Amino acid sequence: MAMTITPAEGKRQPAGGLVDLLKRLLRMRETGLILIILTLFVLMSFASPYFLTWVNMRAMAMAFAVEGIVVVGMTILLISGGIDLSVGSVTALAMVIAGLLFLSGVDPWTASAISIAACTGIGAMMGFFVTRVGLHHFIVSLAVMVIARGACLLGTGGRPLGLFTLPPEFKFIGQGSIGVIPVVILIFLTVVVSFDFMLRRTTMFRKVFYTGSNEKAAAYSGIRTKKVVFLTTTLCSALCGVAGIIYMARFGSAQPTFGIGMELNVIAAAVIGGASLSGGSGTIFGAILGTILLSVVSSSLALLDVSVYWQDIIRGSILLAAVSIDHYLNKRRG
Amino acid sequence: MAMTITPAEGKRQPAGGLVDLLKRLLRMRETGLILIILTLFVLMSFASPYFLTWVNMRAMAMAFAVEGIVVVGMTILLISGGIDLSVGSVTALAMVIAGLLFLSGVDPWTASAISIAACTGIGAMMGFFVTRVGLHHFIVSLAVMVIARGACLLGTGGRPLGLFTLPPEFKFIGQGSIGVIPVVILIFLTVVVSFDFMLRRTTMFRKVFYTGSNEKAAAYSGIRTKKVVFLTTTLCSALCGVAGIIYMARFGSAQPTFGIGMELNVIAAAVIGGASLSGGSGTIFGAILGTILLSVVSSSLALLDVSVYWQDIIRGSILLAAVSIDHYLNKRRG
Amino acid sequence: GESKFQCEPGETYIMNVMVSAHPYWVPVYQGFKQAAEAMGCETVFSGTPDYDITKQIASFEQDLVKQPAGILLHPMQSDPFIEPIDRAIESGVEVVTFAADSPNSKRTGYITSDNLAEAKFAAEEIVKQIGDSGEYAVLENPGQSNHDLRVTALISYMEENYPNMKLVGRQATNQDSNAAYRATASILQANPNLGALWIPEAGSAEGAVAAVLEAEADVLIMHADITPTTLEHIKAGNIHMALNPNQGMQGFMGFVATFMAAHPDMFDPFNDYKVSGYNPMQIPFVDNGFAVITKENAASFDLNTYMEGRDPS
Amino acid sequence: MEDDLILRIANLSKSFGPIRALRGVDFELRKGEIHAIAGENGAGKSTLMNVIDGILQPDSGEIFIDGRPVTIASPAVAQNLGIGFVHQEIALCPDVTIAENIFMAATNTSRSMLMDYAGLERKAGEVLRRLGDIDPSALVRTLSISQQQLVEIAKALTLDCRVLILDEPTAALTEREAQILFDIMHKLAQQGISIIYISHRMAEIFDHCDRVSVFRDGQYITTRNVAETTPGEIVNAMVGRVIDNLYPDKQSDEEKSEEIILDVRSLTERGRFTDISFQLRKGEILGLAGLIGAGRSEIVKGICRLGGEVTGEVSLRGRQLELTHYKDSIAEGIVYLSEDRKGDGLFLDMSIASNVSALSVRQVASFLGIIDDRKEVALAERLGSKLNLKCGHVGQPASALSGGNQQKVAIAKMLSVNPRVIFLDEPTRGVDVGAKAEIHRILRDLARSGVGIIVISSELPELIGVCDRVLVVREGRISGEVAGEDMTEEKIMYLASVTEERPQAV
Ligand SMILES: Nc1ncnc2c1ncn2[C@@H]1O[C@H](COP(=O)(O)OP(=O)(O)OP(=O)(O)O)[C@@H](O)[C@H]1O
Ligand SMILES: Nc1ncnc2c1ncn2[C@@H]1O[C@H](COP(=O)(O)OP(=O)(O)OP(=O)(O)O)[C@@H](O)[C@H]1O
Ligand SMILES: [Mg+2]
Ligand SMILES: [Mg+2]
Repeated sequence: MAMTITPAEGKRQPAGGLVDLLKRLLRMRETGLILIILTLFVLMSFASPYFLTWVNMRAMAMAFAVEGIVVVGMTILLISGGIDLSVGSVTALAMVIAGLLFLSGVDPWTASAISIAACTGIGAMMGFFVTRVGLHHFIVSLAVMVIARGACLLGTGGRPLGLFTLPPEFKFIGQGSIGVIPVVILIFLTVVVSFDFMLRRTTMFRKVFYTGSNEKAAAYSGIRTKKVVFLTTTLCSALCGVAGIIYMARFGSAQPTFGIGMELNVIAAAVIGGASLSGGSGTIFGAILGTILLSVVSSSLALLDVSVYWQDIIRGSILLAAVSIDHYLNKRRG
Repeated sequence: MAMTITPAEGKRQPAGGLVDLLKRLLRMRETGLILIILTLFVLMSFASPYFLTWVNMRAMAMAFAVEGIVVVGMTILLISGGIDLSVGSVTALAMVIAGLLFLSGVDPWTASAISIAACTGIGAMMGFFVTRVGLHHFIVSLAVMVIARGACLLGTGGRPLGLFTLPPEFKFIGQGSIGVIPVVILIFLTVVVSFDFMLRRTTMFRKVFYTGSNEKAAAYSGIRTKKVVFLTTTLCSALCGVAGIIYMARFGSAQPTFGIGMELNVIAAAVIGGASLSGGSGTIFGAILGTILLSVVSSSLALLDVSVYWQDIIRGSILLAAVSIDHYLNKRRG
Repeated sequence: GESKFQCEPGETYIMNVMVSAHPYWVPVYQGFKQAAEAMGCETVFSGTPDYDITKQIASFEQDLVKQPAGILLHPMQSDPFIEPIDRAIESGVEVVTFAADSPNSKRTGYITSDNLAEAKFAAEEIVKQIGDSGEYAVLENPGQSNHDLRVTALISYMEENYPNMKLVGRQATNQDSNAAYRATASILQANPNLGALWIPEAGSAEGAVAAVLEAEADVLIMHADITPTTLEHIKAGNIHMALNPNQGMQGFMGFVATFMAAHPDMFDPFNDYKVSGYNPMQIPFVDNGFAVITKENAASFDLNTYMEGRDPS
Repeated sequence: MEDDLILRIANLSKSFGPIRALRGVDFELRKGEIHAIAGENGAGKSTLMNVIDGILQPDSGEIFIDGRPVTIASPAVAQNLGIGFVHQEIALCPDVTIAENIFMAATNTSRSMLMDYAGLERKAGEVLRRLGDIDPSALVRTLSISQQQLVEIAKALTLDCRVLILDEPTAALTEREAQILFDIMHKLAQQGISIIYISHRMAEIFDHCDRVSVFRDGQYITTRNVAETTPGEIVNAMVGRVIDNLYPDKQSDEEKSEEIILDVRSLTERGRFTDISFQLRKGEILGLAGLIGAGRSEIVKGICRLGGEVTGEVSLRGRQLELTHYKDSIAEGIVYLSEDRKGDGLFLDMSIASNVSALSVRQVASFLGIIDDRKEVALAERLGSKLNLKCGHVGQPASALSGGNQQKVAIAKMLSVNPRVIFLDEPTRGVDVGAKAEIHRILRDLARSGVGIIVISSELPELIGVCDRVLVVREGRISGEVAGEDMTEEKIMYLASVTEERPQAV
């Protein structure tokens, strides 16, 4: 959204320079979050000498990178006015399907492709129930969350699949590095940057904003809103499929119980990053900042060895504080 | 809602008799659900000789009665346009607070009163963040869900509190019966019937509908919508407190991990029963039917010895089917 | 004459658990079934797929409707089950608990792994491997009693016996491998001299191994329970050792104890049961023991191999 | 004279960020008078009313009621002070019955604990019967936008108030409903109730009001007795210039063409309209008249596939169209301007620029469908200045605009695709005189350049002033056609409302 406004604002204040850039930055939706995260970073680097090390940064990034891909899908879905509670189960199902296929002799690349296709199919089914039958995303994805988890259990008998025999070139996706940068993070960055660009700049994704902002007005602008919602729902599940495959390559196993409660984390990240639960607004960049914030808090608590009984309380309070501060900053600015 | 429509419809068709009553019933929002539940009952009584026994009915009712009290609070909150993810944690916290107080020598009635007051306070705090700070219910209650769970762990060190020494007159709330009817079910019925009546018929609770349906319109009519939302948020947490106390009396213990995932169950029940996630509509009666439906399905699957790996798949599918059928019936009815 | 260790035709025993899809129950139920088959009894596996006490109680009460001879129960919480267990026994259904207890109820027996023994074994092994003055850390899963016990018992054993062992990290990861990855990575950061890591379950172990391997740290990992992936890590030497309760024995002994509870007339002990009116087949505590899984014997613990040709339910 | 004042505003200011909506305005309202407020779109009329009703808080200035200074912190406070307000934008609860909506304020302050549904419906029925045929037990979500407007008015009439504010209540009402409203207004005024009446229709102001105050750019300009001024003078005070031609010239005889742009044959949608056939010729502006609920909107929505299932044929320039979705209709250049700008016309939380380009984002995109912000802004600015849009900059959200300016954004959206046929449903709803004349002129220019134009309006003078030919719709059928000299209010009203016998199609 910020991008649409900026040029016009720029025109009225053609004077350039650092001050102008700063002003524009301050007006951006994401600035509040960046400030909060920076504050945390500064505090943490005083609190722990290990915080600002390359290894720690890398480990923190690895911890949120794959979930970040799901956050991208969820953010786009939220913008279109939907929500998906099934992301955790579907991610687990992606691991299980690919794992089972691999164990039954399919080569891992084909297995992954089939698995991602299956997840896409699940998303399409949800999209069908939402757009054709007319049910609410919440209830459809809740049902699918239960069904997909059941399918995971059915496929594995509840036991994790050991996929230690995955070929090294496949494991490379999850465990390898190109230079010093882990492949996982490269994939994550590619997904984030491309979707962020598309969402801000392409006509195709602009329709997602229109649909989420006012579905009726979008229909009255000739947009096939049902198709848009169908596609965003499908995309979200497809990205869960991708995330599941990466997790599988990373951990060398497929866990039927993986990702329980992931949906709340992912939605929280998107919302912290400015996505509206009633649709029509949000950015990938913001949502990823939200993910980073949650992840930095978790890592910091672990690094400081805070008592486990206090961790939840602190985590919840920081979540509440961050959203409040962000809200306050945005209200003042806008 | 049905009650509001009925008189006028009656007016236009003054002819009476059984046919008329039937027609009016068919037009009711809840009829579809009742039919679905009845169908399940008939099928189950053929499938299992144990189903239609008093003991089984009692066990099923006991399984949803206390959660039903939370469903009441959630439904009212949903109607006002809110949502609460913290119900499970707050219910657990109610048990923990009352349990700790009791163990430190406070008499159980006072302990319960303090605990319910504390939960009410938590609800008021959420209400504050929603109405004054301006955050979304989803994110506030998510944070409180995490905080309250942390408080449970902190208070108990993660271990359940054994409250075997609770006096019998207190345990009576949770374990006793008046005649053949368990006290729990009597409390449940009282809460449900009184709130259902109030929500349909009192001017006070109609404001909840107005606020949820169009907050601006309600505010223009002089309704203090923030106060309404504050109160429904508080009420929901207060009812969680009540539920927690009843659970404590029933189980004779306080479990810090109680109610994980309860929120989704409770919201699903309300939505199946016709509550809208965007506010403005819903009935207690419908929500309780939703609760019963979910509970009957779970119990039936257990009774039929369905493989555990299939249970989730069947449960999710029935949920989806029930909502679809209900939606279809309502659409046809107009 | 015919052995008294024999069922009437149709005599049924039920095993009731929570989170019934969890793979832990599979070998337990196999042991339960093997004992039952040996004695000509029928078995049913029951419970709730949810982590929800009210649902488990409801499923337990529904089991009662079917009037089985006995129930081998894993009560999700101890006290809430007092009343249902006592009611079951009053109505003639005998109850034995396993892996988690309801000590204040009238259940006649309790079969379990000795988590204290596991913790003690783990502590001794850690000291044996890294010496008695090093740094160690634990991951935990607060709220689940057996996991809690494994962690707290190890910590207090270390404090009492090896005061130079320093606990440098204690993180809740709740069986989530990604959370375990994150926590372990942080612990490794904060404690470059970390020598050992004790994890009370296998899900977190998977994430912890990934973090240790990535950091190329030299940390001794020990955990309880197993998954195929941790088995492979044990084979590869990435995990030093796992302790696994003898699940089959738990189920087998569980059945025998339940059967005996249902046939108290077989036995006339030297005590006052007739006067006091209680079931003479009281077995306050049976330890089903645990197995130590290392590189050498890991292959024997592949559940899929074990389950081949068996009826999964 | 002083004690005759019920409400007095002194030196009141209100800003939204950099936008100064009200700058030190004064205003006086006497007991029992009908006081009109006139001003261009964005002059600050609604803002002032929102301040009086406690919805907005002023930055500075004072409000006196009965000579005493008051602070109006919320609509509830305003209600206690006896202020009732019918908003410019409809605000009703869609999930609740009409009766409950009408008595929402009463329910709120009611001392009785229980709802008396039967009583509410009876009382609502009494009020509604005067306004039109609406069942008080129906849910508001089933009403068309103009029926909702009637409910809003019914709501205001039941308020027990001393000051009644009506913010453009007749914007989408037909003459008949409006007349009922005026009768009631006069009755209320006789009972000593003071009425603030906001409208862009000069005729209404001069026929029914006692005094008129003019605002311009957030400033108070003047107050006149209606009897002592003329519409021209008021418009001049509003706009700062004289507008002599409200309506552009009609199609001249030489311009008349037999070329048919749009040919509609036996269009039918079950339960909505039946057997609709008409032709739109090149260069003409065709009007659709009818009473509220007659089905005018449904017909044009049916043509461009925004409604339900329709049967019948539609041809554009002799080519039969196979439209399945409104998208196809847009691709053919047939666009619809909705009567409900808030509900389905605008994306209120999105920028003005993205609103304007919503119909075809592609045209502000470079190759590969990448949106060029500069092009998007330029398009919005070009159309905005053509329509005299008043806004800070086109990056603002549409919600920050005044009602009339929002309407201009909606029209700009239609024009952005260079349409071949435009259906305009209440196009000048809430638009001020100056802009209205401008819009009319643009429509005429478009018609001259070969664009087919169909206008639905409930304001008969507008239809008569702009259109070359008017079709009258009654109960889902075309009940007649008027053109040229025949185009009079009486004739149209007759065709729209006569029910005894079906008049022959002309
Ligand atoms: N919420 C808001 N945020 C920012 N600016 C606003 C807001 N509401 C109104 N404005 C601005 O205040 C000015 C006055 O608006 P107002 O709605 O009072 O005009 P109006 O006289 O009622 O016009 P109309 O005849 O079009 O209804 C306009 O410039 C408008 O853009
Ligand atoms: N969504 C809807 N659901 C049910 N009925 C509707 C709906 N929309 C319109 N109607 C009904 O269809 C009929 C025709 O409405 P339409 O809006 O076309 O009338 P109109 O001539 O344009 O008049 P108006 O001035 O009210 O817009 C009305 O009786 C209206 O109540
Ligand atoms: Mg206005
Ligand atoms: Mg219309």
